[in-house]
Amino acid sequence: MAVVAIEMARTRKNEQFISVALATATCTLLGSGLPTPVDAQEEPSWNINTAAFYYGEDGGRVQDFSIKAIAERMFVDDRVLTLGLAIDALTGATPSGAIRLDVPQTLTQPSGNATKTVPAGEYPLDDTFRDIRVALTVNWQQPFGDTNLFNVGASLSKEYDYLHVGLNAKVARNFNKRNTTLSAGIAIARDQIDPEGGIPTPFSSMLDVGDLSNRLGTDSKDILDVVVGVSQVVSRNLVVQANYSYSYSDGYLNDPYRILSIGDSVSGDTIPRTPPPGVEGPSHEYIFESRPVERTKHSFYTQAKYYMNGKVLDASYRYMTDDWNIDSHTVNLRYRWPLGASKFLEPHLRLYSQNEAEFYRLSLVDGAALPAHASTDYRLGNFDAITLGAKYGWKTRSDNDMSIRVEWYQQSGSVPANLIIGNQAGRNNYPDLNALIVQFSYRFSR
Amino acid sequence: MKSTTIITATLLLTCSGCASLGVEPWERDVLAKDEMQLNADPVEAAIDDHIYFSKEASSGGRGFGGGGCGCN
Amino acid sequence: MADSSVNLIELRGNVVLLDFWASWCVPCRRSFPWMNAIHHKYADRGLVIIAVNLDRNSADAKRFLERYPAAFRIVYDPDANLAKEFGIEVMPSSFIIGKDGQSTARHAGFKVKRQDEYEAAIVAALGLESLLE
Amino acid sequence: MSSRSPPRDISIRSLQQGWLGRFQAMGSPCELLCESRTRSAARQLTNLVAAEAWRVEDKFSRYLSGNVIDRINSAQGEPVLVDDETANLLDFADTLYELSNASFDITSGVMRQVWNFDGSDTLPSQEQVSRVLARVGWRKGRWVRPTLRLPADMEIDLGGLGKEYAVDSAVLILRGHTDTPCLVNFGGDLAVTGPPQQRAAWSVGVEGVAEGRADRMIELRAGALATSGDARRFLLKEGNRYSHILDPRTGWPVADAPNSVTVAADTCTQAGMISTLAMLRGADAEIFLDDQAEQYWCRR
Repeated sequence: MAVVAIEMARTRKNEQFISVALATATCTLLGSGLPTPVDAQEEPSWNINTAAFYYGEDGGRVQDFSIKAIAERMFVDDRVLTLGLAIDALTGATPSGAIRLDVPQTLTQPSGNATKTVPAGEYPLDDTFRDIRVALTVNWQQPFGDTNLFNVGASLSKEYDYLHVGLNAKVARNFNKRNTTLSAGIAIARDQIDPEGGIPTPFSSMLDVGDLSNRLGTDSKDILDVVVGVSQVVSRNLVVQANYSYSYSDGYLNDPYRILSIGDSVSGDTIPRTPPPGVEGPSHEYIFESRPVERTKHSFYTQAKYYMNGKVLDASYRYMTDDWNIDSHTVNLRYRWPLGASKFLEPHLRLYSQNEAEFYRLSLVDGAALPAHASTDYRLGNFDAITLGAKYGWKTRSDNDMSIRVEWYQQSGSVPANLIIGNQAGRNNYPDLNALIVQFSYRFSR
Repeated sequence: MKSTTIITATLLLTCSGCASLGVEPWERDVLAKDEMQLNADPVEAAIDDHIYFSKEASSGGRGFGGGGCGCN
Repeated sequence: MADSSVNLIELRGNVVLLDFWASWCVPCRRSFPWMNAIHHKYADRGLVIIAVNLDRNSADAKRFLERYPAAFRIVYDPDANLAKEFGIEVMPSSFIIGKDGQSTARHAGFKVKRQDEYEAAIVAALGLESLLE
Repeated sequence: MSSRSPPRDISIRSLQQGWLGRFQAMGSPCELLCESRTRSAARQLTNLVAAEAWRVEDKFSRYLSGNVIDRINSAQGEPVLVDDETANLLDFADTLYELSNASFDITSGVMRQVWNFDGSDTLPSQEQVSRVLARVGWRKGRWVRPTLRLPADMEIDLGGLGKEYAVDSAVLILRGHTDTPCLVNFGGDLAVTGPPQQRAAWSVGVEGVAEGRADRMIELRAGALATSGDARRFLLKEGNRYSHILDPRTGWPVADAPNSVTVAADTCTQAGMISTLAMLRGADAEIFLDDQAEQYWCRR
């Protein structure tokens, strides 16, 4: 009101408005006449990070539309409550595990109540993959003493055929003028798997439609993770971190939908079969995969962040080895490049390489004794991957952060020569994967 | 077992050099910046952990990463 | 008031709360309102608050002060000479210096939960304990 | 507002109708007229009003060290955090600065260092005026509620509105304490809590040029009166009479300002500000006043 009157008094050169403006201003002045004690500004108490995100593989394979939010409620004295929510909508096809053939193949769907025929020369994909996943996390951070920080959290996630429940705790202690932080954490989880039609018995054959005699119902696995780490401030511009993590899984570690082809020992082609008359069923011999019931992983992770006159280099390397004989190397490089005071561009390069698990097979051989374990899962195979992309971020007028990230992820693998038999050599046996990642993020406080 | 021993030795080695490293408390202006935090963008990190957990044989390392889904 | 040195001898006879802070220090955002309140409460009873800024660039400090205004005295120590002299290990750090010029209490960090304790140390140094009854 | 501290006590006198409480504050004689039945009730109300006048004086006097004005004026360019009340006054001063096209300026007090309105003929040189003018200008400071940052050599002085504000504030306090009609008069700036009960209106005398002679009586039933201009403060040079109203934009006294302007308005602050703005308009004071809704009495 006062402002409007001032504007009018100015622009119209009509001085009558001065007394109106003055009356309003006086009202404001006397309205809260008596002094009140100084009250300084409150800090915003919630920090909210949100992201909408798309992950899409080409060739009609997996698409994931996802939204994710992490809300931090800041309490005084560094106590923080963190709540996380993620919702994923997954669709698309995943490799079933069967090899390509020069003839059409008919496979029973994972549910066991229908079949699907794959044209000659094509990769048998399982396209019944469709799921909504909802994940919740909660975490409480609490300092104790002047140099220690304690964290405790829980996680829950549910999808159609899967339930995960986890608990975790972590302590950190500062030394050396807070330049050194040692931390140790432990997490336990129990995951319950309940696929449609029930879990198939490992190494049982793919059966005709309606025959669920090889199904076991549900199963579960337990996971124990332990992480110990140290982070160290090296200089005003450099901080480094090193972690060792141990992870032990015990229980049902198979992919219940993944199969192997039973191939001829000479040609390598899958052995054909004929379902009984009047019954729909597989056109060839396939069996469900079988993995060990335990897995122990060790990871060594190092990260360095280096500040160079406004630019930040974030480099990390991870080495992982496990008792399935998989070794992997991961290098992550991010370079944050400020563009003026409120924008930045951050190119990202990730390089990944792993060798195959000791029980990785392209197919099994008809008539030969079954190995102890076997899986055709490409994720247990021998492959390299590269991620290349960039993030562009800016501050909104209300001082919130927005960013857009676009990245390409490409996997290219190969099957070791000793696993290839006969005609398999002439076909591309590894399902290459190309994916696009697009993420939009918004971060605000209130 | 062997790898555990090596890693423990590396950690100890890293730590023995700690006392001489670091900055004074008033020299943390750069280190206090958001972009210099080791986990500067937790949402992006969680998304990446989730993607790579479901597409590769390795997961985690930085913290308790990935996991919690039937995608692997 | 914007000098870079504090003559504590000149302040003898007052109780001095000497606080070391920097613009990027998160707990300092909470210690400033508290120091404002303490200043209004005890300034006329002989308390002098001196907040020593340790930013290299005083423009950063000024931006902080626009958001978290100070009712008390700010001193700039960009080379951290005072900080070294007082052996600061944590930001913020504060010292309560008695009327005789001797330091009577030292607080590393600032915790809202411990405000009463900080205030009690000031009250004790001012010799005002009887007022708390 | 004065550097001398007069004794802080009150006196009560019986009038034909009601009581007159008297005390000194802000360099002026202050009065409370009330229609209380008993002396002790009148004393109680006078104590309330005096306490408020002294509080405002202590808090905003530019002569006292340690108060908010002193903190601002000695901050040496540092931002100063102020309390809500001071912030309200600074917001108000900021609005006035806008409304008056920079002629009402609470940083203009330093101009008194070169201008002495003691009735003598000593005029400062233009050079002296320019030097002091460099230290005047509200917009040279930065007011972002609740923080004021003033360039190191500048000062503020709320004397131009402190008295009127104190009158309004005292009236608010009285209204909260009593239904008894009262008139609060701080050195000629006054307001009433309501119409008197024992007669038609409060009669207020407006002082003329000749000291002590009330040459005009105003009947006031509600609201406030304030007067700008001071018959006793001027410079005489070669027959020109320089008023003590200084224009902060030029550093010189406003030409052809009226001797005094009295304005009636809802509140003392409004009345005081309109009369002040009118004085600053100099020869155009009446033109300005005619444009306002308020009643006025202008003396040339």
